[in-house]
Amino acid sequence: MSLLEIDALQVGFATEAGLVRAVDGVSLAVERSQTLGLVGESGCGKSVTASSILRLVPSPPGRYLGGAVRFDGADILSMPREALPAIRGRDIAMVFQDPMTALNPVFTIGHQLREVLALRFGLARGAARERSAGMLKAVGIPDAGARLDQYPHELSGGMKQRVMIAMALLCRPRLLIADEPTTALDVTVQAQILHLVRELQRESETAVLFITHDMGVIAEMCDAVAVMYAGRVVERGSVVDVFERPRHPYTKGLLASLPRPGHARKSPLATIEGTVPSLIAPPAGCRFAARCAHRRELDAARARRCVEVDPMLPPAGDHPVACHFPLDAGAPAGNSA
Amino acid sequence: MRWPRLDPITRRRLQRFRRIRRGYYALVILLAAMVLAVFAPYLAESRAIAVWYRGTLYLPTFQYYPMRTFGQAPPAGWDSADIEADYYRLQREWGTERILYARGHSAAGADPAALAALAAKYPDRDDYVVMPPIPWNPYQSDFWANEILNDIQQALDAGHRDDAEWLALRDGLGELAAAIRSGRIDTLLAAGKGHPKRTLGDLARTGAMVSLAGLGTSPPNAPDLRRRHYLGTDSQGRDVAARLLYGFRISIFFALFLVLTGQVIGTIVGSLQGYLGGRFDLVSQRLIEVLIAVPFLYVVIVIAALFQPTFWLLIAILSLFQWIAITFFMRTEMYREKTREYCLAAKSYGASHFRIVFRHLLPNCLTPLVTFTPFAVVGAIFALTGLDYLGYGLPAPTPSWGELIGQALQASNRDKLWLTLAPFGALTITLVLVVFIGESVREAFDPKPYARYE
Amino acid sequence: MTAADEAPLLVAENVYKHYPVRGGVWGRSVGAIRAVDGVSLAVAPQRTLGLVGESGCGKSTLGRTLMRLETPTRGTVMFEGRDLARARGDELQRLRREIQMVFQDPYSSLNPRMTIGEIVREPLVVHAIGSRTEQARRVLELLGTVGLDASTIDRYPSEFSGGQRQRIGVARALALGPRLVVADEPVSALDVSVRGQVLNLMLRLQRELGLAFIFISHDLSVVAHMCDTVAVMYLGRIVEEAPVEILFARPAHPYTRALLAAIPSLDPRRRTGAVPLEGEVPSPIEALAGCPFAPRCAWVTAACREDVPALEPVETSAHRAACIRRAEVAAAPLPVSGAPPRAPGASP
Amino acid sequence: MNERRRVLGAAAATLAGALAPLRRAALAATGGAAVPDDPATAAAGPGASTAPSALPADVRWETNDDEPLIGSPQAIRGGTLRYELGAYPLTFRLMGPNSNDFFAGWNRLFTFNFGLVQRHPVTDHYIPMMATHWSVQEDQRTIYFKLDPAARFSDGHPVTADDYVFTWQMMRSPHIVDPFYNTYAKQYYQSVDRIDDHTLRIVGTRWSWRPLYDFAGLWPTPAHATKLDADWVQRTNNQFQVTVGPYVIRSVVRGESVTFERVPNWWGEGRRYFIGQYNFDRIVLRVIPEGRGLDYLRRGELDLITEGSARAWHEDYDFPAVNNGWLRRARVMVDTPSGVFGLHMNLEAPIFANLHFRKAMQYLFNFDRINRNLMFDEYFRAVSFFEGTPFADPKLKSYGFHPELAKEELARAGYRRPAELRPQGFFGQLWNTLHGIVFTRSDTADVLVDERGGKASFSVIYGSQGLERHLTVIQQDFRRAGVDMQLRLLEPGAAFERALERKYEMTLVGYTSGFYPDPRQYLGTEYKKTTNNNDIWGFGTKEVDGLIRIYERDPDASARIAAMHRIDDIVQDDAFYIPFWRSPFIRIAYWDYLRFPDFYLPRRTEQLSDWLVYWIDPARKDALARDMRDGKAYPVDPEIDKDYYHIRRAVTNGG
Repeated sequence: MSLLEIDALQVGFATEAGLVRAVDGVSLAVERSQTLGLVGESGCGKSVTASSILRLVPSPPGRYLGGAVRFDGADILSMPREALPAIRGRDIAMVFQDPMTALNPVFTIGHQLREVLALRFGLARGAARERSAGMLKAVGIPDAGARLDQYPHELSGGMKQRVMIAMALLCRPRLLIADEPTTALDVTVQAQILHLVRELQRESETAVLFITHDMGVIAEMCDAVAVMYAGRVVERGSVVDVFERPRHPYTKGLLASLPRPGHARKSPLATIEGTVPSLIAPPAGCRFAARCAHRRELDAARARRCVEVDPMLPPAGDHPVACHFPLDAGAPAGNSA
Repeated sequence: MRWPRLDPITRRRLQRFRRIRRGYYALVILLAAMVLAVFAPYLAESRAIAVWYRGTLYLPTFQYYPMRTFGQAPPAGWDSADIEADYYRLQREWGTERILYARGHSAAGADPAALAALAAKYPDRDDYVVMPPIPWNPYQSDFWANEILNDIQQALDAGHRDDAEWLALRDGLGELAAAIRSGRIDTLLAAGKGHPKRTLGDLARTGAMVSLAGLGTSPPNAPDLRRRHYLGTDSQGRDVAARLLYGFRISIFFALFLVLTGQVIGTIVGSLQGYLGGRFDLVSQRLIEVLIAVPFLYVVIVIAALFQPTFWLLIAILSLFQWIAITFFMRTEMYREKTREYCLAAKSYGASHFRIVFRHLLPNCLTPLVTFTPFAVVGAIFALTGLDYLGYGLPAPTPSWGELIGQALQASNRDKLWLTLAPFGALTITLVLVVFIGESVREAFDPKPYARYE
Repeated sequence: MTAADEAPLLVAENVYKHYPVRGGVWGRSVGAIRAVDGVSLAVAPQRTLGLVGESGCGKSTLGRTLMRLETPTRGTVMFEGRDLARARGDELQRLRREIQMVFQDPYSSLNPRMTIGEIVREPLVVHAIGSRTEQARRVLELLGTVGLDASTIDRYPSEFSGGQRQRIGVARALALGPRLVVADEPVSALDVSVRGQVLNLMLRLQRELGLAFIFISHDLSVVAHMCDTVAVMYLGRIVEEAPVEILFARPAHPYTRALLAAIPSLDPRRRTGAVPLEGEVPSPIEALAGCPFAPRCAWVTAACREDVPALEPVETSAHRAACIRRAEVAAAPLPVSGAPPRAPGASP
Repeated sequence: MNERRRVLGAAAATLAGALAPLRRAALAATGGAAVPDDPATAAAGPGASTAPSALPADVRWETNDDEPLIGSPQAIRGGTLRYELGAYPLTFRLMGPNSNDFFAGWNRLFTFNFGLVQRHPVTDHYIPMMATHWSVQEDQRTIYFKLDPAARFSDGHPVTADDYVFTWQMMRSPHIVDPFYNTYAKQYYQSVDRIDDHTLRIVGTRWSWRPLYDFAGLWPTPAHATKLDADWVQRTNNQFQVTVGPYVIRSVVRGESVTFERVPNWWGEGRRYFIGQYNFDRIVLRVIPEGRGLDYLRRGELDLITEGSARAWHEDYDFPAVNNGWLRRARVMVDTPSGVFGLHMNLEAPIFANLHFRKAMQYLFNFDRINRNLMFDEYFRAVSFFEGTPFADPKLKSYGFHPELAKEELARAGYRRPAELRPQGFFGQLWNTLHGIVFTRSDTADVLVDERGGKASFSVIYGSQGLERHLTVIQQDFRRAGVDMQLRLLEPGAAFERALERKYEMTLVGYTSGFYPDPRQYLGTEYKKTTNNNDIWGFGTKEVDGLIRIYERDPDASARIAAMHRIDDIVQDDAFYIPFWRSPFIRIAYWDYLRFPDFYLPRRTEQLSDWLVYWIDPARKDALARDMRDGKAYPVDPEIDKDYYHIRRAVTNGG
């Protein structure tokens, strides 16, 4: 049994135009001490999936339409509300994209860390302070003792994200959900944070669900990867498999559109034409079909199948893909030399 | 040139507003009421809309006709050439002629001489007056209950029974007229055990005659449909319905003008504060703080002591304070909006400040303006009502809700329910409508539902 | 083939942009943020100059200052011999036509209450170019140029995806027929899959219209793809400037090296592993003595803390770096194996 | 000095207590210059006390035991009277801050403020009170009094001449913090001296034909029980005073009630003019919210109330206790000065410079319509400038409401219908109509104009919203005649300031008046020249000045009265003052056991507390309780008006 299993999760948002099925049948599994990358472009449903794990989708307008999120075998979506605080923070911790707003500006860093400890472990003030300072040191914050008395606005973005990570790890969670934790940061700081997460994970054997839109970060961080498109997981596999032998045309297109070192300068870049389909009334067949370059090379009958029949992601396998006609295995992706 | 299409944000907001039934209907009702109020002179007015008199059509709305025109007898001491015809009385006088003519006609049978005499006696039986639904203007005191009973009483005391009956008929007191005709009135007025000879006023007060019951002798008088005082009269005998209607007209237009000037000034100042920022913002902000600290009621009282308050003067005074609130919203809105890149883009191709503020930024900053306007209207109506109530509003005898409320709250009028219900009801309905509109506008502009995290 | 071959289109010399830090009730100036601190650069016609650096390094401010969206505190910005930094009134309006800008956020750079047609026509209206019909024709032409259908003219920005909006932004920038376009992070808000569309469009326009670009970005791989010359900024200064191939192959400033090292590799088998740079960019409020990068620099020596190093040539005059150990740094092997970008026109 | 000014509140029932602060304001405004050019004033400055000397040898003592009794010999002593009080007293003092409120009427008149002599409330002749005898000297300002040797304070101390000297000292003291008394003592008294324990000499500041009225207004202050220092005001605020009258405050419930008890073995017992007065053993004054008196009376918690509201008088007294005759009502006609109250025209305002225009205003004032419809026909039209005093010219008739005469006067004043009113073209009419639709119908197109095109339009300033209903009705009649009257409500103080400064066109304010009017401060030429005095019209003529002199100086009473009647006529002929209403009555409602003399109240009664001539009949009280239980009705009094002195006839004759 995996540490976290997401099974056919469906989450919708009520809007004036109709029900947006932001997550429409996502299945995932995060193994113990593994890092799973969840990658996809904006609006593909990756953040909603992450929020659903902690039942943090705001309601209204959000609504769970189906599926299950099992942590250690227990379904989080169906457990009583009173049981949630025990899971949140203690078993599963979350780091958010924007460290600027995730900290309460009116309390000191120390106060906020201490509060977590007091709530979870009932730690006394002195002990909590000591533990907080230790954790800040662990996430690479110099002069940790003094930082405890500072307010969030006195820290830089990178420092704040470190504090967030420290806060997340304070309770030694078994699963850390990192929702685009480096998107708002500079490259050099991003490198520091990625390094930090990697180190911490190695030490504590925490499983990590790493959500990002940056393929580079996935390549850098993850053991396995799931690619999402329009509310669905379209491809899943080990990071090496997916990067080197993408089976879904979307994954391939995504990798190809990145300018890589060694790419001829000022030459046209590969792109994926078209736009993401509406999630209110998604197309009947493959959701990527309209944009799929691969489909255009197929004969008419097979191409019609793409439009008419919804390809499902096989539940098992090392490198499942939701495509009727997956790309040949073994062909290297991208244009790298 | 093609019609400018509404931009999608505005369109969506309008659609959303229309979908919020409550607010939409409230707006429709309020707008209808405002249109009606514009035509108040055709709804409540002492001048007739049309008079048909001896073969000629008269339109008193357009032309002043003295009493003499219609051969109407003036009140004692007045000259029928000087004062305007009393159209409502005219209507009732001619109606009485019709009744008496009909009675005489059936009595006369087929006697041609009697019929001719009858025709000569009632020459105006075929003349008509078309009155507005409320045949009263908001300024005239109608001391009907008192004066008419007095006149009839005098005629009775003097033994002029026919005159008394005629007066009773004219003023719609059918039961009294019948009693005078039949002589039952003598029994009713006779001195009895333990009480002296009664007067008609006593009959009215004590309910001895059903149709006179509830008819006080002095104003305020309770609603009386015969006299077409649908909501009764106030403590000066003026028609409450007419005063409500004209009071509404003044309040709502006052509020609209006030809010318009206030919002325009506030928007300009707030926009400039937000857009220009820096010194201008700092200095103007300090000035606004000074202005906020000024107690506005005192200013009004002081100015009212120096000048006669008028509609426009009050708007000017209140505008002095009205514009402040919106500047805060416009200022922050501008501060936020000016950092958006489209503003920078406009700058980059050389658009002037004026163009940036009014063509680009302002349309994106109107949310607070629109959402707060209905509430500002409520505030303005309240302000005028309050000032009128305190006596610092529009001078008497301007019809006003505040003044009516003042009357209703007087201890001596505690049991005059119509005086209390009418202005409070009108105020409540208007405010509820405006609040409905305001709520809906706010909801249409900011559809964020109430969300919570488990 | 370098920028020095031709007469430059735009030359900035010693440009400073300091923002006063205000305090107190009446907003007295109590200090200054040195956003741009003595920058000199030149942009050749039909070439692309890349400006890279981390957030707060002053690259956006520099871009805006070059456009005269900000007035420089000091220094000159000459556009074909005319001083943009001091121009006023009509002259400024004329110069504005020559330089236009593409903005970062396609969601906020288009006024949501104006139709596409109105947005693209605005610059023409402001500059009173052509009659109404001429303007309308020009708008259609521009939309065609950026690959948008004529039917989009009456629609509103909210009906378009990010990539399409950015193209509208480009069309607006082209309306006045500029010769230089400042693109401030034009693709960083776009999804990877559509990024290429905008970049390809810009490359095509450069080819077809002979535009020069100043391309501001924090994404080195995009810069490598788009630019001819790259200037690396740190704390308001240019610390290294070189033709793109040279910069990526032989970075002569430790900061450039760190930036390159921080790019995540796209190859999961070759993870960078090490942390390229400790610490963070310090506040640009007070001027430091010595090299501003010294506190974080792995190559730091005692001499570094004494003087601010000037931007000086490394091997060729086209490659300049502000580091006293530039020769050593340039010679050191790069930690990450990654081939430098190839010259344009080479087949992949 | 007895002129008291009032800013008129709502209706006729204005409480004297509420007016007291204004009385002081009047004093400050007029200064002490009531009679400025009297030689005697110049001779000796106030306060220059002459040494006490013996009585003149030829002193001729006067007294008066021949007047009718004030009370009724049938009165029964005993019982408790329960009456209402508008507000709990802020102080029990009679001088100093807050000493003039609802409560003061009771406190002053039967506990403390016992004068030396007193005007008989029916015959107006002086009768003894604290002094048994008095002697007015030829200079008409020196008066000797022989005090009643039996007089005692409530603590048993005898009353001596020193107590009067002390009162005068106290009046002049800064410690009492009372500018009114400070000024009064200075302006009226030159000296107050003790001759012996029971003989007093008072010297007034000037010659007067009414010296007792002017200079005998002192009462005894218990010098032995009073310590006058800077702390006096504070200390005595809530002190029960040692009194000389028949009652003394015995207990209070803070904020709720004050109880007076009769002084045991009171010294005045059996004195002729106290017979039938002060019949109750106890008087309980309860604080009752305004307008709620009737509710308390109905519940039997009060024995009687005075009804101030004409509406209530006509509409609210219709319940079984009234209809069964258990609760009785009386409107007792009294004859008191009504003051100057009405619409005033500023003679300095251009529009009112024209006498004919002023007369038109008089003719357009429809008092009857207002009285009949707004005031239940309860009030009487005031006619005279000296209404309610013997100086009012009885031959004077009111102008009456005569639009036809007004029309003539307006024509004489040069006002005519405006040209615009003649039939207009179609577009003119259309414009008028559209204008009328958008704006309210207060267009002034048909207002009369004079030769220079000036409109017959003016504003009337008033200070009380309660008067608005009367004014709007007046406005309607004016409007009908083509005269545009704009209403201008100001805060009461501001309205009165405007009047005093003559910054108005027309105003509606009022003054109360004393028993002897003081025409000089209203009509004297010297006040015409300056503003901020009581000559609010800017009136003053040589002729009236002469008449005022006669009134002030002439020893012959009939000459004085003739002069005043002439002034009254001149005021009416000049038409700058439209007298409004007067209310010469007190409306009372009381339980049947409360008994009144045949005359109910003496003729000169201003407030119910002035003369305590009523009493409780214990036998009837028991009977009433029984009959109410048994439902046995009493005959209802068919005549509510009680007019023993035929005051009504005098009043309506005038109106």
